[in-house]
Amino acid sequence: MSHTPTEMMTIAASRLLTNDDICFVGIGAPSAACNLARLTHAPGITLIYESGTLSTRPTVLPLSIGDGELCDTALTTVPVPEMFRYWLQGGRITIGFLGGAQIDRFANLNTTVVGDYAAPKVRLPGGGGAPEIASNCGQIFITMAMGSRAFVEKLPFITSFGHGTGKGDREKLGLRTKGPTRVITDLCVMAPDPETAELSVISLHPGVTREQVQAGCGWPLRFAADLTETPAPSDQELEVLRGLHARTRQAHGVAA
Amino acid sequence: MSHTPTEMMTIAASRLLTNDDICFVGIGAPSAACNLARLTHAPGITLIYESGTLSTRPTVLPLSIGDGELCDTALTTVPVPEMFRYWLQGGRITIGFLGGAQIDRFANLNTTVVGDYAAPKVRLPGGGGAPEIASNCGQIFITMAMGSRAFVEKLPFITSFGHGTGKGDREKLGLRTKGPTRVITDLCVMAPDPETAELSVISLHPGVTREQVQAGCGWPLRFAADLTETPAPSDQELEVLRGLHARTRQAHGVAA
Amino acid sequence: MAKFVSLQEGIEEVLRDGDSVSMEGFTHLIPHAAGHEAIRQGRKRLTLIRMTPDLIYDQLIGTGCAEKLIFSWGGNPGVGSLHRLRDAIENGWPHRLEIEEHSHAAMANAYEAGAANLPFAVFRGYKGVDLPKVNPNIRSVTCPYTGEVLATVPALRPDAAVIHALRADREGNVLLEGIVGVQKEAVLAAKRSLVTVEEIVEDFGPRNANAVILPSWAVTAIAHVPGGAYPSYAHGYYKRANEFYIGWDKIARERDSFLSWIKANVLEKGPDAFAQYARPQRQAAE
Amino acid sequence: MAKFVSLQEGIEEVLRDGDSVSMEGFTHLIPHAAGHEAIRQGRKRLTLIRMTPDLIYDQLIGTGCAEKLIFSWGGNPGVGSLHRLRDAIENGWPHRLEIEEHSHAAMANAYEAGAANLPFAVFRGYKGVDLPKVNPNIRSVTCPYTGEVLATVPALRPDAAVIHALRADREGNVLLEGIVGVQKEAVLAAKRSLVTVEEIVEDFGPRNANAVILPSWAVTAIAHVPGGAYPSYAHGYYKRANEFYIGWDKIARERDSFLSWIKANVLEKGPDAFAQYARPQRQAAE
Repeated sequence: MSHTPTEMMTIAASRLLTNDDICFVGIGAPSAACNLARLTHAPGITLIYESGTLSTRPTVLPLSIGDGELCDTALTTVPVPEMFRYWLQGGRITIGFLGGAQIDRFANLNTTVVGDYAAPKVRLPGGGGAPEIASNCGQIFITMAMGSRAFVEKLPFITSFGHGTGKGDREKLGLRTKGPTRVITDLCVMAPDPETAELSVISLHPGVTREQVQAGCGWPLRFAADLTETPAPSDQELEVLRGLHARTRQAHGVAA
Repeated sequence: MSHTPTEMMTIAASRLLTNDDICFVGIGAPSAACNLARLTHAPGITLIYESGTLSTRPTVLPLSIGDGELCDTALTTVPVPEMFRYWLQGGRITIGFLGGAQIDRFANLNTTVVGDYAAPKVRLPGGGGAPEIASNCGQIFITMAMGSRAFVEKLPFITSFGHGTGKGDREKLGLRTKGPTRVITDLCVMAPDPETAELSVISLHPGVTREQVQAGCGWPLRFAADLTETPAPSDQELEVLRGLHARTRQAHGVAA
Repeated sequence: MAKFVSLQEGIEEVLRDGDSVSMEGFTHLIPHAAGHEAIRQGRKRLTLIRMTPDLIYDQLIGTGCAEKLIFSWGGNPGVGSLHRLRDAIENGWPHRLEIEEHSHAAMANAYEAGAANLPFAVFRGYKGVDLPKVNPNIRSVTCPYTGEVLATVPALRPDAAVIHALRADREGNVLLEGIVGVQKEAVLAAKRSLVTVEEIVEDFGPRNANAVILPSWAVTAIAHVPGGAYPSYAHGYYKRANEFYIGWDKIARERDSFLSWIKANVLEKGPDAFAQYARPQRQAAE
Repeated sequence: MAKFVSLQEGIEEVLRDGDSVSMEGFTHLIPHAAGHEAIRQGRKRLTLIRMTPDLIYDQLIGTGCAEKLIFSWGGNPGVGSLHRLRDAIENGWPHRLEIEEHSHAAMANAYEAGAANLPFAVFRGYKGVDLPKVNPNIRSVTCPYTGEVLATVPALRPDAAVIHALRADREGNVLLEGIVGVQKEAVLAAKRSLVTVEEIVEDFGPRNANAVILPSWAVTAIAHVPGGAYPSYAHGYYKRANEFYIGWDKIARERDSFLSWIKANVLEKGPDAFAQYARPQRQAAE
């Protein structure tokens, strides 16, 4: 079966998740990846949404972070202050899954403004849960489609801290969590270099060239010495993902 | 109907409560007084026990602060941290009802130790909820049977703050609540003097003399200029109180 | 004790010009009908507080009710931008909007501190990010035991809280269930509160011993507004109108289409307009 | 994920000599069977943490398991003294007991802070009282906004938490209901946790959307011990044995009668001894 770059991105992200993970899930691509993992190789994975739903098992993807479906299929639902205090800050989440409008080479994210904060060119929605997801989860996976306005040389605003200006910055701030360990895009998968913490491409999706990846990135990209090709989506992965999207469209009555 | 001094104490205390009060209730005499009020002149009174039971309406008196009866008849039951944070510290309680092992002339209470703290003669249970009940409720009622070992010249330990060393001490600590406004005993009712905050007797229970009250108190007692006699228990008050105690004995299978 | 009022009376009593107000609801139970009533009554100079200003605040901002916004995520969930919010921030239309921006963790902790009658909240947050550079209310304290420095935010203590809940009983106690968000904290943190409800029942009947209930004595006023959360939803009553959220993007994108919509759907309507979205719980359970 | 163990295995795995341990339960759901197992296994040098040390800690202290007690109210509720606790403090029997004393508000806040992974808790308390003079862990911070000085206590982060709950499901999720006390906070604040339960069920079935549940991944081990809270109680299962609490006063008053009771009822018995007090929920509802 053929597949779209977005499907490849979601599937590559889903493969990183295991049965033992406790995931704090953002809406959109992260939610699709986490639920795909749950419906394929990681049925025991625990999904948490910031609306307070613990161990939730939605049959369709939520349009918002607080859809009724998330509550109806949850083990239980807690108040939002408890979610942020006991569960996220409590250090019980192994993986935080984030998207973003912009990312830099050290996997810092911007979802706040383009331009000057006081007089923005584009006002984005803001941080929401992301700043503390980025600092309090065991590690962070980021999914974003590539493009030179998204993968930028310098962020106008740091909404969520990744690796700062390089290796050791997290430790200097007293952070004991790993921060971003993978960035899964529609073209490739990146990981911070063990020496510098700068993102480098570790696998190219099938048919994607180094040049295409570089064209979607605003800084000169590094490629890992042992660069591999991302395994193509299996038929089962694609079928389950498409089924999930079809159920979602039907449930919401819209293209979600 | 004749009555015992303890019955008079409970009934005199119950009369101070109104339909509009939100009471934080301690076990023992406070609990009897609050429930008597609820079953007589103040059916709309709101009772709260520190175990987390909000707006509870027990049909028998609890033996402990967390009896199942309190939960079964409550509007709802909240976790103990929430009880102390949102409800008590939140400033929503109009009346805190305390007992104590020892009291001084400024209505400070000791329930911690007799003798030296590090090598006590008698180790009492300790403060429990009392220190913050005393500071966070709108006003405090205290019920205690008199006796010269209970009403003492100087406390070995201040467990709960009343009026400190006199008028103005609460304000100096930044406390905006009234503190103890009534002490209801088996012989009389006391209130802090408006000028000095020292307790003075404002009414004697029927048949009780000034000398009897002084004999039960370790400091030279003041009597209010307009000293009155506490109205004797009505038949209805006594019947309801005795009925409550009878149901309680039957339910617990013991003299509670 | 809470008193029962009409929605119009409730907004008149609880929400005044110049107030700070939290209309909370985390996706679920957003008090849309009450927001419309505030617009109809022409409230001015409000400080709007909300973790996730969504359509309801887009509407209040676009109609000029707001002078300041305290928030942590301002978007149309799953759809995109809030165009009226952006137009106010980017272009000052209909007038300049002051903003105080936080993270979700900060806002949730600030409500919790407000409910607990504390002047500030302490939490592990804001490490390495830029928000503290543009928000002077983000400060720190040092742990008196470990020496660790932790972030602080001022407690939220709004003048008014406005929420939507499932049911009230005849005594004025209020029941919430499902995604309960920060609504209980918002009500307890506020000086005054208005709760709109789907149903008023004689009593709540058998229930979980730990049901999420606001006692009557913690609430100022209650108004019966069936469907009052639409296009948000009420657990067990009706579902989120996702198509409305998606459609809002087009309505709000232009000032004219926004104002026409407000005229037709808010100014020329009353609270009863929401009743068509309500479904009694028995039917909803089918 | 929580694993299912026998009570003996659970105490062996979760509770070690020298540990700090919270056996919590606020009148309701006190883990008596687990306390007995700790005595049988002869745990030593424990730091016992509990808001209301009652019979269970009187027994652990009297049998010499404890080196320190952190608490806020040490009595037999509605009855009087805990004689073994008093004998340890007043006379050093069976050996000296160090104490760290707080108020309930302080302990509740300290558990809450522990569950929230904070190093300390801030609250309005301890004004004008003597406890801060004898407890150096009671300190203060200054609000960075108002300048107000507030009390602090260190967060409680016990090595182990041991609680009793109503039910676990096959996945190891744990359900609490009724007076839930500080048990959830104690488990979340602790490094390791053991939960004894009345029943293990296939799944919890229909329930309130906001039921108090500890997910399997937040619990270390679960042991099925019906009746394990006796003489405390389990909401919907069996009632508090008030007569036992009253009778304990006489048993614990003298060292000899206490030791005889421990020998006959703890050392020579096993977890099964509690089963006689258990009633399945259906019967209890009659």
